[in-house]
Amino acid sequence: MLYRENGQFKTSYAADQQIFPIAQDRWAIVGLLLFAFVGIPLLVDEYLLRAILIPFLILSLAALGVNILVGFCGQITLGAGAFMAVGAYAAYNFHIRIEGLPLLLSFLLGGLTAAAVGIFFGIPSLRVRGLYLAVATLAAQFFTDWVFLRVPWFTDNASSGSVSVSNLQVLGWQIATPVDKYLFCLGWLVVFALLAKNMTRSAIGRQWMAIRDMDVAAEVIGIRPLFAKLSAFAVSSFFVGTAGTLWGFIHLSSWEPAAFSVDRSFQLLFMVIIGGLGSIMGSFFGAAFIVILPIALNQFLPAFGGLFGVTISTAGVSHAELIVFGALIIFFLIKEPHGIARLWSTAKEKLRLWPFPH
Amino acid sequence: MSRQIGEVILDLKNVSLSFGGVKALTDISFDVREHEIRAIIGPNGAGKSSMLNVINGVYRPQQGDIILRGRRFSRMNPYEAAKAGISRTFQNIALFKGMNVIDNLMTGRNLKIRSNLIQQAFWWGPARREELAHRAKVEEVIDFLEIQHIRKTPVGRLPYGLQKRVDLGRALAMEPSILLLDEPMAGMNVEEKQDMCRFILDVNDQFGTTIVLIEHDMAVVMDISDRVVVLDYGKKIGDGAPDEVRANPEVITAYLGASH
Amino acid sequence: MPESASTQALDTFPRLLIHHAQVRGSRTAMREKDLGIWQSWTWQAVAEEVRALACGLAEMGFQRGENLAIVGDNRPRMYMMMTAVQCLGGVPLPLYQDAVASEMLFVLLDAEVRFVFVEDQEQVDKILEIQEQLPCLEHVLYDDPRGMRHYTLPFIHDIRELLAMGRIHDRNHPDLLVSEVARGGPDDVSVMLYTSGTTGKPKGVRLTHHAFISAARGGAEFDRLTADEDILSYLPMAWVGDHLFSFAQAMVTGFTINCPESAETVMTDLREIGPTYYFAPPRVFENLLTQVMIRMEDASLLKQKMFHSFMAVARRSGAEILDGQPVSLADRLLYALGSVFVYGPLKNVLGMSRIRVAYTAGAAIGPDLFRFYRSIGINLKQLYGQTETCAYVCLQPDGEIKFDSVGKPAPGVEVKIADNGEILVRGPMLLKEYYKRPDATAEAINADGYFMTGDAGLFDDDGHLKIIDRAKDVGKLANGAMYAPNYLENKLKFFQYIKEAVVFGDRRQMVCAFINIDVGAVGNWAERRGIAYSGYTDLAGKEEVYGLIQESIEQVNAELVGEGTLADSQIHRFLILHKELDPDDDELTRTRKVRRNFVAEKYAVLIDALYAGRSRQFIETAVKFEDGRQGKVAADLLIRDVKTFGLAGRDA
Amino acid sequence: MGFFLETLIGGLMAGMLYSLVALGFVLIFKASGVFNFAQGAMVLFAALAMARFAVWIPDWLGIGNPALANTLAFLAAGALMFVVAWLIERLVLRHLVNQEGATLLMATLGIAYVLEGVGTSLFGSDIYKIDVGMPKEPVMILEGSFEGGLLINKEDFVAALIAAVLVGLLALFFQKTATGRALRAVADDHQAAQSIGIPLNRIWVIVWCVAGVVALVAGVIWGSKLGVQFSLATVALRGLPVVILGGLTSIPGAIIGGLIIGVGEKLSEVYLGPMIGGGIEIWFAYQLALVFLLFRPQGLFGEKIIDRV
Repeated sequence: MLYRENGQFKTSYAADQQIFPIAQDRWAIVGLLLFAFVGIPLLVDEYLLRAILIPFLILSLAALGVNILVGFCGQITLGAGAFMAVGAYAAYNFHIRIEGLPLLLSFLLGGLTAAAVGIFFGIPSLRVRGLYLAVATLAAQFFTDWVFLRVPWFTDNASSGSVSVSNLQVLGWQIATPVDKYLFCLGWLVVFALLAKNMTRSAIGRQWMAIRDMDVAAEVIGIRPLFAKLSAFAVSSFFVGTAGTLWGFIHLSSWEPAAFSVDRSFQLLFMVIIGGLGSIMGSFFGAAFIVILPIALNQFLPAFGGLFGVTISTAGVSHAELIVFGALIIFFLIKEPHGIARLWSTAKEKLRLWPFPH
Repeated sequence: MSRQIGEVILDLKNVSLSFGGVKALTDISFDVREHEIRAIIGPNGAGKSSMLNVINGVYRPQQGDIILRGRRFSRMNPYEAAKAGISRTFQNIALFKGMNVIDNLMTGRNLKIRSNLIQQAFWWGPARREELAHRAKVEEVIDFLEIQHIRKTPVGRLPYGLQKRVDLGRALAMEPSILLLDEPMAGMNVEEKQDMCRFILDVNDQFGTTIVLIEHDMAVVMDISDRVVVLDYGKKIGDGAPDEVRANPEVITAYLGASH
Repeated sequence: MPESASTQALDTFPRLLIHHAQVRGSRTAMREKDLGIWQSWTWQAVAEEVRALACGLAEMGFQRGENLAIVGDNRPRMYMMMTAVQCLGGVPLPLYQDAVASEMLFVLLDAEVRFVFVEDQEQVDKILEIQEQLPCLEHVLYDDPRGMRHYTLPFIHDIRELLAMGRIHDRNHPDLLVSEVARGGPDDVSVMLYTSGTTGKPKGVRLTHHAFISAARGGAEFDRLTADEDILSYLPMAWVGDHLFSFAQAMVTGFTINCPESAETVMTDLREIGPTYYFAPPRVFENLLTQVMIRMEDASLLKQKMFHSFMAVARRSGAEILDGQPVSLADRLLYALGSVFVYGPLKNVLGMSRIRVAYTAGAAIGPDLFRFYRSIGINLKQLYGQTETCAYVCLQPDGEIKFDSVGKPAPGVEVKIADNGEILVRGPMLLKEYYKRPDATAEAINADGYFMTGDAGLFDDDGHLKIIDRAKDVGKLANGAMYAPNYLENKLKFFQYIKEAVVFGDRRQMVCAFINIDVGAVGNWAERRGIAYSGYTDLAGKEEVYGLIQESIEQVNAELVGEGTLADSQIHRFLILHKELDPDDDELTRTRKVRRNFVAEKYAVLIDALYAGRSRQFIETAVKFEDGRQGKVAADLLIRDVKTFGLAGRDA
Repeated sequence: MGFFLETLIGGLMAGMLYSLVALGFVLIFKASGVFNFAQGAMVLFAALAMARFAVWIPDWLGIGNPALANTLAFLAAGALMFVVAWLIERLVLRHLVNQEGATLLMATLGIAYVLEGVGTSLFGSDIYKIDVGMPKEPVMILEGSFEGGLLINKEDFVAALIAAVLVGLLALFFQKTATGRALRAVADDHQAAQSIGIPLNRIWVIVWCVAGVVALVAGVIWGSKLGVQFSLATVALRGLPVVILGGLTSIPGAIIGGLIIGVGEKLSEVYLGPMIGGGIEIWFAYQLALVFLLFRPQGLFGEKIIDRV
């Protein structure tokens, strides 16, 4: 309905292959970014930033990573949390052990370490598929849990692996206030989202998807499963790892291994399922959904119960949360395996064809 | 015809293959000459598909050699085969359902991609240039197969006949020197079959591609192929020009035997 | 192209091309959707390629004044070839690409064609089919090399050879083309188009540079066309309409022509380009509308409701708003809303968002159809013209659109009505001659230089020309008033309930009509009213149906009153035939035109009954069924009188 | 030496319980190709039900006799598990027929969440005790053969015994009964099974019921050992490596795997643990499984997977 595509013809492949081929979309995204960078800092209060927006941004980044592995390359993982942990603690070590190492650098190094670990735990994927692989990734999860809990060296001898960082500076920019943190994460996310998009729309992305859709055929046309899968693990873990560093350094600023438990892994997996497997967009939808849902439930369930004279305890709410999550997962797997992203794109198609149904 | 058949480029020697005791191929030998269209026929379960899968290394034969342009592979693997210029289509179409036609064909260009992951991530000079260059190549294939109108349709939504065509397209995008076709016309209606025949002949003729195809439809095979191998229960029972093969009593019985 | 040439007046197409290459050399002249994107040629590039083509032709011995046949879909190089030929003072001769070999044979022979330029293998094969019968044929050039590898015949050449040859030749004789273009003049023939004469063999219509340029210029000024227009060139190049819009006007104004990728993709290509200037025969618009309606069927009820209610608004006020006539504020607001929810998106999916001017011609267009497009804000207009007049006689001026007229005489055109009602036109756009047919030429152009269109028409009070019929079909009523059967029949057929109509009245007191109802439409109507019926014959006999048709006819009568001399042609009596007129029974031609005389004889009884004023008439007719069996249909037909207006005393 | 044997036996007994959980996995996977991540949640759910019913039922019916109360509670909990099984088949599996393993796995994750949520909101989330009167005090055996003899925890012993019995019963059930054979048929080939008229859906319900019972038993045992608490849900995670080790489709595999893991954990904990900070059971089991994956993806007893083109 809002689309006017007449005259938007492409005279070069470059124009035809750009990320947003339709002008209206380009405007929309520009507007969105402007609002995110300028509007929100002006309008939104600290609580919202701390409780929703910053977690949303960081988890989106992690979800992107998970989506690359699960959604694009079809390799299921239940160990995402582990790689967040690796990222966070690795960055922590670089941060404290190497004097004057720029923060950005230690973040990236954290990510790279995660990538390395990711590759290692990805090796089984060359032999096994589906749930067997899930087990392998779980192994990673439990191993890292243990390492950061029990091996003091990694946590600078902090008891039970709880560490903390303070006065973060990036290129002289003191990241103190929630707004700073928000902007930093936003900037980081935008860049990484762009990288992710670029990879998924070029050769490497096609390799991943080929492996996902039909691995035998992929091999026959000259795609090396080894490279495709391990690169997916590496990139994914890198994204997740950096997300971990942001989560630790920026969001929590003091944390312990529990912050990256197996529950986190599941949470991330759910994000990509609900948000949309194999869709960059989807990662954001999923993250937003899972960040907002609990808060929404907290707000509305008691009130809702009130209507029927039922008082719902906070415990009750958290139980309800479990139920709702579980139910949603099942719902999406059954009804819309491609998640919110698919709903979104169908809606968009409808708008483009409006007033026709198809 | 301007094309002339050349030297032997692919030679299979005494290939035997079995799955956990079940013999799929027993001591099969035949050769393929450059630029020719070579058919493998035989009743169901004769081991035709297994034969192709051996040629491009999806299956590893227990015995036998594959000699490709004088290079000897005791066990080919799909990646090696692809690098050596062998591409193939699949009997039960093995397209990448999650991608549209262009991307499916682009995967066929994979071996020719030089840029690395980092460059691609930043959509940076070489990566970008390559993308555009390969897109141009892919568009030529699209044009060749006359599938312009479905260029951006997800392959999952395509009717069977068109999927087959895209499958061929993906193989062609590799610019192969040897093309393996696994029942390219299975389940097609007459006019789809005619189109497919035309494309196969055009490919062989315009690009000089050597073609090894498996096909059920005897009529088609006899029309388009230069030489035919006949398999039955994993054994070779005939080999030669279509007419010889047609005359071969063993072949006839095999087919009669298969057709009740 | 040679600079010096540009100093000459812009009175031939080659000179126009040179001109554009200089003033807007880097602007896009042509686009073609190929290999997934819109490949583009700048005017400079076009000029270069045309030069190469021309030189190549010269090298191959192409002679001034000879004809070169062009066969293929709309492709840039096909258009370029036209100019290339013109550069050498030759005459491009585009043929219908879908014609079968035997149909081409006559034209190729008649035009003594030595050079043929075809699009692809398919066309080459056609030519080879008839090659022995073409003594003059010397060279066949093809554009698309696909599948041509084994065509080793010496006289078949890839156009690329020609281009290469041309470039070399050009290096050796750099000034040849300059002089050739200089030698050409405005009164040289610029193109030859064959008209498929309804009777006899097709005639080659020879049109000069001057004719087409003035026609193009006139039209362009009339609609204030600029060099920024985009047009989609998808109609046969052999059709005068395409030559005017996609070639002549592009050459005159310097706008961009866009060639679709293939027949299947025209709709998508149309959406992508979104032309600002559009030309299509009525059937195209009709198909589009039907598609719209069909696709809306599947929409959700809510959507359908919204669609139809807004379309109602559009019908009420859309066209008026487009013509800048006063419309109530409420409607304006509703219409604004409508353009957000319906008209805008609809135009977008139809590829018509950017259209500034759209024309239709070639046949009568139904008022509802016409109104639909105008009401959603597309400036669709009608024009009138023939091959012999460069499709340029009358145009509808913006803001003065009438559904039943073809507008006012175009700039530089004189139109007058002969006393037999035939339309005569004079002006610069007239044909030079019919090729090798002085007799026909003499017949067509009268002593004082008027071309006889063969159409009958009349001017209404605002000076708009109204085409009513083929002149030869026009007769007179007993009282001498003009009587135009096809005109009446068309009027009737515009009603959805009426499928066919045959009117009688030549040299008679009054006009009477046979009606064929449209089973589909009337059937629905009947069902909605719970009228049961067993088939066509039964339905056709129903009183209610007669009532329905009568209303329509009376409406026609009411219109006729306002149309001067046609007022006498009001329909006094009618009956609904008991069977559908059918080509299998020779009542219609294969193209579904009524065979008036045959029908008149076959149903003489009914005609008598009509004029004898009877109120019923029994009839039995033999029919052929699909399976070829013979059968009989019998019925006792009602005959109805119809209210007529204005002129008292003659009511039956 | 004695100490070693003690740990060994301890490991074997713990392993027996793992086998029990693993059995739950294997049953369901065999019959429906579903890798049931919710097994742990089922254990928790069952244990919670058992624990609460054991308290509530006496109140309602005013029964004094703990044995009777426990029996009733056990039956009630069992019934509840049947209902759960039925619901799962109805609401989830039915709609996911012929989906790939990964999807089903994720679905069971969803089920796990729902079960935990429902369980805790029905029965509360405090820590409960289950007392089915298992002997607590340890016993000395084989004092003759070693000095000091072997100290065995009776409870473990009983638990292991029960587990062993159950395992035996299930094995029998699979080999001998008609349903068992039907189950095996289904496991081998869904389409085929259906074509010879085996009602898939009913089979699935049955399997999930059986798994439910297994979960219940496991729940009771663990519950009475460690008390019923949320962490019970993680026993599934403990069982996972076991099945990988034993092979997803093999009942003996589950048993042997359980024992190996059990023993492996204990030994590693006791002998390796101290060197590297302890608390290594979980990941040790997983690394063991991982190593196995690399060298024998189908596990000890699983069938080899050949993918054809």
